[in-house]
Amino acid sequence: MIEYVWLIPLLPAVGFLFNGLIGRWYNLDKRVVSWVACSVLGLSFFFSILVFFSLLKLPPDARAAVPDKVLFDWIVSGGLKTVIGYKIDPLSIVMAMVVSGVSFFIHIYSVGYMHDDPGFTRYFAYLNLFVFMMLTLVLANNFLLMFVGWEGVGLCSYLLIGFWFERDAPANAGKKAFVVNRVGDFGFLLGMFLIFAHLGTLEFNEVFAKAHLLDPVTVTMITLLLFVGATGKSAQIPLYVWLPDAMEGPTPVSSLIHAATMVTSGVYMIARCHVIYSMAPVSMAVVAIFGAATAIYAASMGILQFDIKRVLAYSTISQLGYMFLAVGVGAFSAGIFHLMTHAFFKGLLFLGAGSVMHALSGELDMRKMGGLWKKTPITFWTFLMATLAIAGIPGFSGFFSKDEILWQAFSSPHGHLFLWLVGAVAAGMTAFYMFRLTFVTFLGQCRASEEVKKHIHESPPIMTVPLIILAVLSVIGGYVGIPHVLGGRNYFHEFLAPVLGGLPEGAGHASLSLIKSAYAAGAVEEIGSVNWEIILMVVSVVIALIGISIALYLYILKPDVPKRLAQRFRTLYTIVFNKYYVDEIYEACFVSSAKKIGTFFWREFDDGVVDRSVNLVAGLMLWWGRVLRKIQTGYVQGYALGILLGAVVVIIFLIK
Amino acid sequence: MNQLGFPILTTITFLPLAGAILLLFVPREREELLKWVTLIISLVEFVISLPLFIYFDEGKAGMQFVEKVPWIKEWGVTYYMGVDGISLLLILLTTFLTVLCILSSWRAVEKSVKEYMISFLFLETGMIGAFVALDLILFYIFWEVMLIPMYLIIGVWGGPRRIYAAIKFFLYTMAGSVLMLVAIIALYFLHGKATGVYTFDLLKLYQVSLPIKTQYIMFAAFALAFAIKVPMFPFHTWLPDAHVEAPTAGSVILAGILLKLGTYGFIRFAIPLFPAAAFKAIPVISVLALIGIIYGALVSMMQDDLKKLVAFSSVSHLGFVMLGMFAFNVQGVQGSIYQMLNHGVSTGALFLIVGMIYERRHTRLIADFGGLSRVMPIFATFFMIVALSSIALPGTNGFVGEFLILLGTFKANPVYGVFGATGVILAAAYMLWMFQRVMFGDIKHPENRGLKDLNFREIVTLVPIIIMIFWMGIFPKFFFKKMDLSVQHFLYDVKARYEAAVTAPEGGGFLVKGVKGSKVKLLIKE
Amino acid sequence: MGSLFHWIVFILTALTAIFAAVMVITRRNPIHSALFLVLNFLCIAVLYLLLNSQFIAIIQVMIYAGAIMMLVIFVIMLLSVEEERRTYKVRLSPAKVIGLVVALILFAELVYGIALRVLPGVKGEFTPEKIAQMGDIKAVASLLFTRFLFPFEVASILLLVGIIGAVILSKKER
Amino acid sequence: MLPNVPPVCYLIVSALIFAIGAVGVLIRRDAIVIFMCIEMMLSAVNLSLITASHYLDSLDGVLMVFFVMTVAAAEAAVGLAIFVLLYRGRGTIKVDEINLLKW
Repeated sequence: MIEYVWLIPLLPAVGFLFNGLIGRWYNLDKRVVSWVACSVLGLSFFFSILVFFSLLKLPPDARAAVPDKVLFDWIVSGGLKTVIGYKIDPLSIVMAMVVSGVSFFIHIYSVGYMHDDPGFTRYFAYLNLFVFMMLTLVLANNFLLMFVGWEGVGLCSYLLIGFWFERDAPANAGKKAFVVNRVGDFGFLLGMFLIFAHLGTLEFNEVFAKAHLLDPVTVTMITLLLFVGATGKSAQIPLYVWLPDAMEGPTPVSSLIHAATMVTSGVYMIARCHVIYSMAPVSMAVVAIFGAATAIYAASMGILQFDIKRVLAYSTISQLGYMFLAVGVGAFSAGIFHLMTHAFFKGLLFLGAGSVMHALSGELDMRKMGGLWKKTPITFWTFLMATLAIAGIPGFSGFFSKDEILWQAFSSPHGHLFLWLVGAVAAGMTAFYMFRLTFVTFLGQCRASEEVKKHIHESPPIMTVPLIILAVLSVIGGYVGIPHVLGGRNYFHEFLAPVLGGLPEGAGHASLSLIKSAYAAGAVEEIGSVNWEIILMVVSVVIALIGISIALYLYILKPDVPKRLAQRFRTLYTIVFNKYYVDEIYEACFVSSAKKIGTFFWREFDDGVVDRSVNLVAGLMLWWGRVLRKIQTGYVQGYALGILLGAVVVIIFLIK
Repeated sequence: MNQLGFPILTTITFLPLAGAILLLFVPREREELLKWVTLIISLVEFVISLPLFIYFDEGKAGMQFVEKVPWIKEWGVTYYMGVDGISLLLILLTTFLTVLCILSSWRAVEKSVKEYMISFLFLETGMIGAFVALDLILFYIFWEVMLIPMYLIIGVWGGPRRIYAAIKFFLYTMAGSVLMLVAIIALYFLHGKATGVYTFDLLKLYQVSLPIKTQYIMFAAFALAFAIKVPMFPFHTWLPDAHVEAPTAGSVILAGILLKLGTYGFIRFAIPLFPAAAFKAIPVISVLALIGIIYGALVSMMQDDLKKLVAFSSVSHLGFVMLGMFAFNVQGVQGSIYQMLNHGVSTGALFLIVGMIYERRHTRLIADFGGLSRVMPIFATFFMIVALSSIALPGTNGFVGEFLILLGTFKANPVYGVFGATGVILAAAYMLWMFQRVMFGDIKHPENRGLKDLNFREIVTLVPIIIMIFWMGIFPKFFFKKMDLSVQHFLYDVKARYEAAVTAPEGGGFLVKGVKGSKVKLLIKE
Repeated sequence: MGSLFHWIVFILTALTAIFAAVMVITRRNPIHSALFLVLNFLCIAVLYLLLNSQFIAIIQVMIYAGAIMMLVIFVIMLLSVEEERRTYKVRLSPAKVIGLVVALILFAELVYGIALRVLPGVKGEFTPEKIAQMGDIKAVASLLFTRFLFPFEVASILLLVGIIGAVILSKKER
Repeated sequence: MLPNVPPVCYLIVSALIFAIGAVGVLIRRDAIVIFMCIEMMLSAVNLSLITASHYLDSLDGVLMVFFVMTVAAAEAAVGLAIFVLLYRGRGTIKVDEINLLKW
């Protein structure tokens, strides 16, 4: 079965070609289009499960050593030999399953959501293309093919964000996403160049086998450059700015691309390259710090937003920060674990938001919502599941993955108490704003206009069924990775272990120095036989609960408090509400200065200097001509004299 | 004589000329007939050029399909043609694009159809001849011959400032090539003095190794001629003018083929003839190329005229070509050659596309468009694919070339590589911004509401390009294997001779004994 | 033979020719100039005879002195070109002075080139005896139709073009 | 016994006539006279060609003269036609009143 792994990405590509060419050309019926689009995805999902099981049948050590499935040579030039080839190992197949599975459900959901859109066929073509690219990314067996997927998903993101291109905002957002991603890709490219320059190959297996030949500085540079790529794709500081704007796209797209799959590819990439990352402690620290910083920073912005999708967007950025924190402290499988659970619950949250919008005729401002839970019960309950999951309430998937990250942040040799602290605070903030969102949207009074109110309705089954499935996954998804301390076996880690290695040294029993520093910081009071993991778990749950309670207090019990608080801390509020003015700063620093430089180069330099000097030479010739033509009097005898003079001169030479 | 047993190179070089003569006998009133005849000739030409690709032996590095006949014996001028892996693909690009250009001129050309078609076929002869010529005089003739029809195409069928643009194009190029002619003649005498054989045979002239100072002067002369044609950074200002004024097909050929002759000139003439100077010139050329990449992109971003935007993007793209070529490693040079093809295909397509909306709206100002995606979905799809190819999205042809160039450059000199890679970001910025302003948003101008989508002929024009974009992007090996050995041989040869030149005593060569730098002037004078 | 005779004839005709030439450029009336030019041509024809080129001498008389001068005089009559006015004193404009000086220099150069240097040359095969034996015209003709056939044909085309050109130019426009 | 007339003499005569013709071209105003001067210069050149031909025992010079005469004839036909045309158009053939070639 493993031989047929290429079918997994190929099927969506077929769907794309069918819908994109035949579907659009012949204006096929929506049913045909949606059937084709969904069934290729379903098949793709089915094949990834088959491959997964065939992989499972192998002994654990053999799982990571399955030979790559090479289709054909791609770019071959001198020492460079790249192929179109797929790598089958636990990591890639987990990713493939997550991607194709979530995509499949979101495709089904989209059939309902996009039903009345005139661009229905185009939408599904793009969506299929996206899945193809994403699967290429996760299944690639070399950096270059991964980069194909990497840029390919960026393209689809661009196309889908700008799906409603008639309005300026989506078009702008799409362009912004693409360009910002390109900045990241720039880093990725350079990282690849560096790898190739030093190792002479881009094949994952060879690179990782030869990685020990690299000197520490090079490794650090490579990993940092690749991380630049990851910050772009996965919306980390400083390149996160495109993701909130990306919410201009259709909601299922936000769900699929900008929450569940594409944005996590940075995490996947680092996990895939964990061999070289492990060799570069500095880079690891950088990744962890950026991850933690993004987690808390984005969470802070999420708190004050009113646009339901933007809250989710910032939440996504923040959660991605967690994943980076995880891989940064060396807990690669924890990162992937969170990636998976996040795909379930964040995908679900977005779909839920879509369902809300569907009910409210496209309303996005949560101030105009409220009290929806009675009218849209399925949406509400599934949304609540996801919220609980993301808040890290025990029993839900998010709890397991998030807690593991926090624990690793604290205990891993790459970890630090400070990282844990940031993570924990961010978790509290997450719980707060997610519940704020849920409360304001679904509870309380309905603040929608009368016109809208009349039409509030639950979404059709084609949309709610995916919601339910994802809700189930959000709840149970975590049980594949129950930590040892809670008596689980952590199958997830075991499965990934052949690729990513076991848990880092020291996991489960934090090193003494860390505990000491924790003690010094006053976070813990006694050192003893207490299981630190349990304590930290409890602490983070408590923090989450505190967050939830504040949300409950502020938005259900005393709804007027937030306004007063906003009045009180006006400056702070304005700054945070305006997202720290980062967009404006970027605009001023990069966009408008680039435009100014461009204009300057064009008007002043190109026209004024370069072209002018060219024309100056021509002008000089003209001037000479103007002077010299005075000789041309038009009198024949003048010319005859000239001829004679010439003859005289020539004869001088002849008789010399 | 060659693999095919008949003079295929002469055939494909002069078939268009024969076609042009044939056109003389078609009455000028029968415009449809004229167009069809031209189209068929160019199609036949394309078909005839295919065996070149098929029968080209990729196991050989040297020239193939060689034809060598003495021409002017007294001066050592031969009618010497041959193809290697470097020129092979460019010839195919020429025949390929010419067909599309003829198709695209179907409605665009309204006056003097006959003369237009004749000019075009004549131009094709010039371009192919320049690619296959292996004798410097023969090359020079074709090189100059190309200018005339192009001059006419811009000057007669161009836009409002066509005369200015045509003359600027002509004189600027001419100024460079005259210097090259001087250098050619000087080279001829230097070689003759050194070996006693007076010849313009390129492959024989490769063998001469000149003192380094002489090489500098000669390289500068050649490089200037080609740099103007490419065009490299400070010599680029004729390009936007020429493009803006030229008719669509003229722009396509100008961008697609004529500019490539500049880069091809470097790789075929300037570098192998003067390897030591070329190696010493790496910093200069690379920095100019980098400036071209970034500068071209930034200026392109701010353009309000579509054609000018594409023209400046050409400056940027050709900066990549030059950068890769002067990396002097396999990846860089192969990428560079590949990028020449890519640029021909995708920028050619961009000009076709701009031409298509120009035909409908008679304006090229970006501000006059907006929201075209709604009324012209097929057009939007084509435009999108071509734009993506132009910004080197993986999976399209542009990526393969740009990636290899940057990889090669990075290997040779990481700093150049880093700066070059910024072009990737800027390319996305200007291309997508332009695309957004033209295709997305609301329809602001009511004239745009009634625009017709592409007709059958236009689709037929663009589909081959789209196929090529993906074919070259996904199966590049198909093309690479043809040029692989030639490129490796080129690099080996150039490097060996460079090392011989720098290690030789007194910087002199092994063939030109007793000719030192100081005597050069005298020799040239004689 | 007859060296003295040669000398006498040469000196006389040469002086006459030079005199005629001077008259050509100094006579105000073009008709006079033309007549002196005929004289000049005739003198030169005599010199040709002295140089043993009877054929060329004959053509010189027929074509130059005859046909071409006829044409010139005919045109002068046709256009009734008036005399250059007598009141017009020899106005020595700077251009004319320069012209005179340059012509003098030219003459000096030519004399220097001719007289003060040994004239190089390769002897040909047509000795006077041979020419005398086969006849001048026959010798010329044999060369004209063998070695110089191509220029001969070109010359005929040239004449044709000249005729056509003259006809078209002087044709009255409608 | 006097020596034969040396070629130099002929050549000097030829040079003198040529120079005189040149002076005429430069100082006369009447196009027809200028034309005649040119014819005179041509025949002066012919003289030196014949001289060279005679003293070198060759007929090449003779043939050259033959062709020069052909050209002169053609030139006369066309040139005079041009004068006629010029006179018709401008009423004069004074070269200092005709400066159509002026920039």
